[in-house]
Amino acid sequence: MSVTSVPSAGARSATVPLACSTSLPTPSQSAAYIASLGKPTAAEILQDCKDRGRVALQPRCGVGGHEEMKRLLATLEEEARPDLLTLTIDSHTRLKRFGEARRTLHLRPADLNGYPLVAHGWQRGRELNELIDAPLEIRHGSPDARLLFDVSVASGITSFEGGGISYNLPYSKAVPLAESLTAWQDVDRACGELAEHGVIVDRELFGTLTAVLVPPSISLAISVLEAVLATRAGVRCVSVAYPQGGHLVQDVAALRSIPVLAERYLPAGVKVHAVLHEFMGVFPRERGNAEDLILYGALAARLGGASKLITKTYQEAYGIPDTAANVAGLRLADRANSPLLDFVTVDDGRVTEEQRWILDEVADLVEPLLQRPDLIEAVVEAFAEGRLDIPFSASRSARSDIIPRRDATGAIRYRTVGALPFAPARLRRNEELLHAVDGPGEPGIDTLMAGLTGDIDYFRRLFRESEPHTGAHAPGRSRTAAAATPTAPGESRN
Amino acid sequence: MSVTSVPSAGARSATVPLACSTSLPTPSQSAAYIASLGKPTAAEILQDCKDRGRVALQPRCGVGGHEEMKRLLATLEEEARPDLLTLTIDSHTRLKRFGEARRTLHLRPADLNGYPLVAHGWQRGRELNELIDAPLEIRHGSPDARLLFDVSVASGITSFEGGGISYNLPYSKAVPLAESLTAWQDVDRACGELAEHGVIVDRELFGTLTAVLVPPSISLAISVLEAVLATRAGVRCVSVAYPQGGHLVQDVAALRSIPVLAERYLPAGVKVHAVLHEFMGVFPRERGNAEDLILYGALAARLGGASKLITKTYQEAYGIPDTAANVAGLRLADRANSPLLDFVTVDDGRVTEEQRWILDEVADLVEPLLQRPDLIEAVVEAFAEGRLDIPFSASRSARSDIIPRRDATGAIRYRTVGALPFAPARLRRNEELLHAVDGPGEPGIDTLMAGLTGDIDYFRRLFRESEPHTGAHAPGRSRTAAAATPTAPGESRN
Amino acid sequence: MRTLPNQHSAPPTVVLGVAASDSHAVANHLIAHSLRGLGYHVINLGTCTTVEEFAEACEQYPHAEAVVIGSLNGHVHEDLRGLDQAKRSGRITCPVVVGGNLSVGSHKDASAHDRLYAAGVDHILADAAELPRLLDRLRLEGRGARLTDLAAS
Amino acid sequence: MRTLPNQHSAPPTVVLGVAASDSHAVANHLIAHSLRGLGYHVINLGTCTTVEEFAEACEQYPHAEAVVIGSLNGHVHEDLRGLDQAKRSGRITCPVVVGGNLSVGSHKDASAHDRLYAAGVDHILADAAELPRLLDRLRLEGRGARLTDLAAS
Ligand code: B12
Ligand code: B12
Repeated sequence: MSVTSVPSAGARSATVPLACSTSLPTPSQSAAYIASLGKPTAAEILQDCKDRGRVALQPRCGVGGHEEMKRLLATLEEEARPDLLTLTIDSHTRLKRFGEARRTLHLRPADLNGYPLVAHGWQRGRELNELIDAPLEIRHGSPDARLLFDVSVASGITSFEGGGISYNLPYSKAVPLAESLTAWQDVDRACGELAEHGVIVDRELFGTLTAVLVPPSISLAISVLEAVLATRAGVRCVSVAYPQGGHLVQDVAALRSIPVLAERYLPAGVKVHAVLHEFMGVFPRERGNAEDLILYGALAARLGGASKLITKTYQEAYGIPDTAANVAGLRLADRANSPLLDFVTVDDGRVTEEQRWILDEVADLVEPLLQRPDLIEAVVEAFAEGRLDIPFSASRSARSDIIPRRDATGAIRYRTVGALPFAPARLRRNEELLHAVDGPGEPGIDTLMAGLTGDIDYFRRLFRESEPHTGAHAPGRSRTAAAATPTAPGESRN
Repeated sequence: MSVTSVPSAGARSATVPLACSTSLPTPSQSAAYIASLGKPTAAEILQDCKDRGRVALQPRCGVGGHEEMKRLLATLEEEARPDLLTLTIDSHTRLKRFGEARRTLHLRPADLNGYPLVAHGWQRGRELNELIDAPLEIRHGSPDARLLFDVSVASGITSFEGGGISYNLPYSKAVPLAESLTAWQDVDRACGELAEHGVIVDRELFGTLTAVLVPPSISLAISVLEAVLATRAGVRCVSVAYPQGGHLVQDVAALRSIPVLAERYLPAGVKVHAVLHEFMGVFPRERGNAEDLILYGALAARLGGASKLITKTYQEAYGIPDTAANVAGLRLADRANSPLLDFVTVDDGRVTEEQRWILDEVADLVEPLLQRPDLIEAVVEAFAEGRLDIPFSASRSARSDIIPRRDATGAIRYRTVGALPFAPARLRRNEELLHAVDGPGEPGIDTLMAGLTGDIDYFRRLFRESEPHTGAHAPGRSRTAAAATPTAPGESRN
Repeated sequence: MRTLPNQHSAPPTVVLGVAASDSHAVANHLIAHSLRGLGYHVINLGTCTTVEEFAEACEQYPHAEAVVIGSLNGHVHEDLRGLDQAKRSGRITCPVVVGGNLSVGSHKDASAHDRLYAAGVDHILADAAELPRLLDRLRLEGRGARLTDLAAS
Repeated sequence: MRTLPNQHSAPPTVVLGVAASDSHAVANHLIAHSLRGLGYHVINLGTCTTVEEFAEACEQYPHAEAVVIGSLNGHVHEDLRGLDQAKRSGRITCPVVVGGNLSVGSHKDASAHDRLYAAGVDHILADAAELPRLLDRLRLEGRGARLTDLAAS
């Protein structure tokens, strides 16, 4: 079944030229095309890497023009041989502003922050797919991705990111959760149908959410809910993405929690992969510092047993990276796959302790909902009542009552839990851990804002980039002089 | 005193146009020039880095033409900000083949494998020095470096590599040790004189020797002897270079031995720095593998507490690197200075154990000699009798009776000790450790040669580069597939 | 904390939001918080706000001192199409301030700013921290302008 | 182990060495070892060997089947200046084989080999492992040549 052919999609697809959607191949035609491609699917690559203990690498990459996109993919593959490649979709397309995407594409393709696949059409998608050896994933941020999904499948693309929560709350203002959850249920059902045609689509869940100071249990709880919905709808391969927060023990604990959660909450037989996004918050601006963080992220992925790592570049703080920077980011991250680094380990005792708390918090959040007969309804209600929540929501559908902070070691905790249904033990631990940072009780709004800003700018501060009159323009020697002691930034502590 | 003005140098300098040597400034003029430069000396940078816990970075770099050399230094400084920069001298100049150096410089400067400083002259040396912020070191390989030293000092260069043993045995065939030791005594005395003029020259000893499978105790013993000679002659700042052998615990133990040896055998007040050379043997050919090794080396330097690291590039296996590769090598190595890597540690128990054996072996080698009234004479005798020796000597002055091998963990041991005066406990340990590799007793010549070749090609084998029909031309995915298990190459074991 | 000069009068109003195709929320949350902390009445339209929504808010809050628009995703040019028209038709009368990351790519040049000025933007800031000072200046200039209006009438 | 066909006759002789400005010793040690293992009589002149030294060795061992020269440091062109002359003047009569790293820099092209052939080198090998096969071939050809000489006399 093609998602765009279901009746409920009618109203939406009115905004799209008919020619485009009617000419789409059927799922069985797409399945045959995919089989004929003779390249591995994303799910196969992920399983292969997981079996070999290699962290698969994948860049973000998307530019507006088709020829430019071809060049970008071909160069990335030639120079860095990532295990998987990406079509990052522009933000007009994500929000179904297809007209704006098309206009910009025709007037100034370089003004697009991604590849407008729907505007280009599935034939061009196939052209991209055939150009390269690595399987492609569509990375976007569409609350309603049904048309995009159909075009992707028609292009022979075997990995598709998103979810009804994770591609709504960070990515739009006014799309009701019930709507995005239903739209994604259609996508997931289509994956189920494709599986019957022999094509396993890797469905990656965007646990990264709003990316900035996302507490691990929030990220993982939402992924669990999306994964349960997806597998119930027929999805057979789930990648659970988690954003590097920057505290090694916490990040490793979160990654290592993913197989445990899968075991606990997902049907047997579903393939589940842990995915790490290299640091998703405010990036350092100096190349060396950014590269330190990139390597650190890649090591976290290795130590956490991730199947895949989504890479960043040293240009992250500035804008969409150029190809050379993207290649450099992939190459650097690949060092963490080095067979020479087996001696690099993490304190397993601390990881286990942290992991226990994460799993308990996730249980507090998801278990009451999983018992409900209608999980979509339960999720919508929970967000409305603040029993689920995310910080810094772009959407009105989440309250953003929870306020994250970093504790004295840099781990992300809850300063304010809002209405999250955490057991008292969890609340006490959070309070204790943040006690050292702001003192007891609720801090004043000024202290809170200053502290929060410091936590957001954590790595820039750690590298002393954001101190007044400190050499943001004097890399190398001088910066390292300042950053020799890797302590958390004193300013935002007490 | 200028080295080239001493009478003993007369015969030698006849091969050089007089104009060049007579126009050299006096040491006190050079000292005044160095003071006027207003840039830190190499010794100051090293001390600063040591104090800050940063590993100073320094590339190898040298091309024939002057303008090309200027561009090379300027680009390296601009793009990678190494803490120190190098003039690598071409091999004609090293061997006082000044005529050949000059001819090649005029006919085809790109045919030179380094910068012929003597042919260019000290005025150009000053021009290079003034072009860049970082202090320069002369890296060469001259059994008799007196003229080169004088030109270097006249150029205002404050760091000079070499030694009467370490720049003879690996670098020439027929220069008698007594000759090179005396020539280097002149250089060291000149450093003493410069110190009286207020200029501390960093004298780096080339413990790397023949670079391939050099047992740590050989490298360190020879450096101790050279350091004792140097400090007796007036040198105040000594850098002891040690070549990464590729076994982390052994390399860290060797580096951490350097301050202990300094404490034990050198006069108080002399500044001593540990320097690591990134792997000096046969380099992997694929970029990713070479880069894994580069990062591994840089981490060894950090963990071993080195003051400085001499970097390599991913082009090492192919030839003298281009500038971009050199920049990339520096940048990658700098990641090991990351404040985010404090969690990376080494098994201190194993390091201490290894270090104890290294120190004992060094003591066996050097203590009998240090008691002799004439240390130069003692050294010459010891090499003649095989009580000192190096593997794969280029020179007839060493027997190369010792045969190194890697043990089952990859550490470098002695298969054959020749006439080295090791105590029985040391011999027993070496035998035991190699037992696992070749079985008991002396292996046949075939086994030995096959094993030795495997040990020389250690990293190419570890990365499965040298297997027949394995993708030397298929980097990325496929190579890592093969190299997922970082065990020592099974073929050369039993 | 810096506060407004005339706390006794009605708090000054600003209309705040993020451009139409852009869902980056963090800076928007922080700017709203900090302006409120400084005593502003902030009409925060949040992320993904079209020019039409900004114009409607201006009509609803005619005393708004400025429209403050963030954009990080590089799409600000397309997203502000129609701003010029909204100003010319008198739907938006107060100054329009834009800040964030104003073009696609890591290599920036001045042309992005030129294009924005041409499209009806009055002020461009690099850092949200500069916002209070600019708003103060605009208020002074605005008062000056109003005085001039009075004198001329 | 591969061995020579005619072990009963006097072992074949090769003159081995490393070019004049070049002190890389490892390959030289290993090649000497392995040729000896194969039954060769190896006159190893070691590192830093000038053309003059090679020529003298050839005069001293007139039956040498080949002069085998290694060079890694990129200086082989300057280091072999005079080889042509030594051959023309009859001081070196056997084939000259060169191997190693034959130019400066990481980007190689064919011109380095052309220059060496022009300078009097007869054979260039990439890998020392190919040496025994080449020496076998040269011996066969050499014997062929001698037979021809006999027939002509
Ligand atoms: C977190 C983040 C996200 C999160 C956002 C979550 C959320 N809903 O808020 C997620 C992961 C969802 C995300 C998504 C996307 N992102 Co984003 N994201 C970031 C990131 C890492 C940090 C942004 C942030 O929160 N900073 C914290 C705040 C406090 O700082 P700030 O936003 O920079 O704001 C400062 C200034 O910009 C300025 N400022 C900001 N707003 C305003 C407003 C005014 C009026 C003024 C005066 C000043 C001002 O002042 C602030 C303080 O100094 C940046 C890269 C970085 N900086 O490290 C990329 C980045 C902004 N994102 C980028 C892009 C392109 C996207 C996507 C379009 C995906 C894509 N194609 O790659 C989607 C957005 C989809 C959409 N519809 O818009 C690009 C922009 C590229 C460009 N312009 O060339 C960046 C730079 C990353 C990159 N290098 O590619 N992103
Ligand atoms: C060890 C080493 C050294 C040691 C040598 C110790 C010693 N005395 O033997 C030290 C540290 C002293 C050294 C010094 C220098 N080195 Co060095 N060294 C190396 C290194 C790391 C390994 C060489 C080695 O021993 N290999 C092991 C043997 C078994 O392999 P091999 O030599 O490659 O030989 C194989 C083939 O080349 C071939 N082959 C070799 N010889 C012969 C001969 C014949 C007849 C045949 C048929 C084949 C053949 O077959 C062998 C088996 O496959 C190489 C880089 C690398 N490969 O990783 C650089 C390298 C060879 N060195 C190089 C240079 C330039 C130098 C210096 C000139 C310093 C400088 N300017 O940088 C000095 C030499 C000074 C002088 N007067 O010559 C360059 C050559 C550059 C170029 N051609 O563009 C290299 C490639 C490093 C680099 N990337 O810059 N070096």
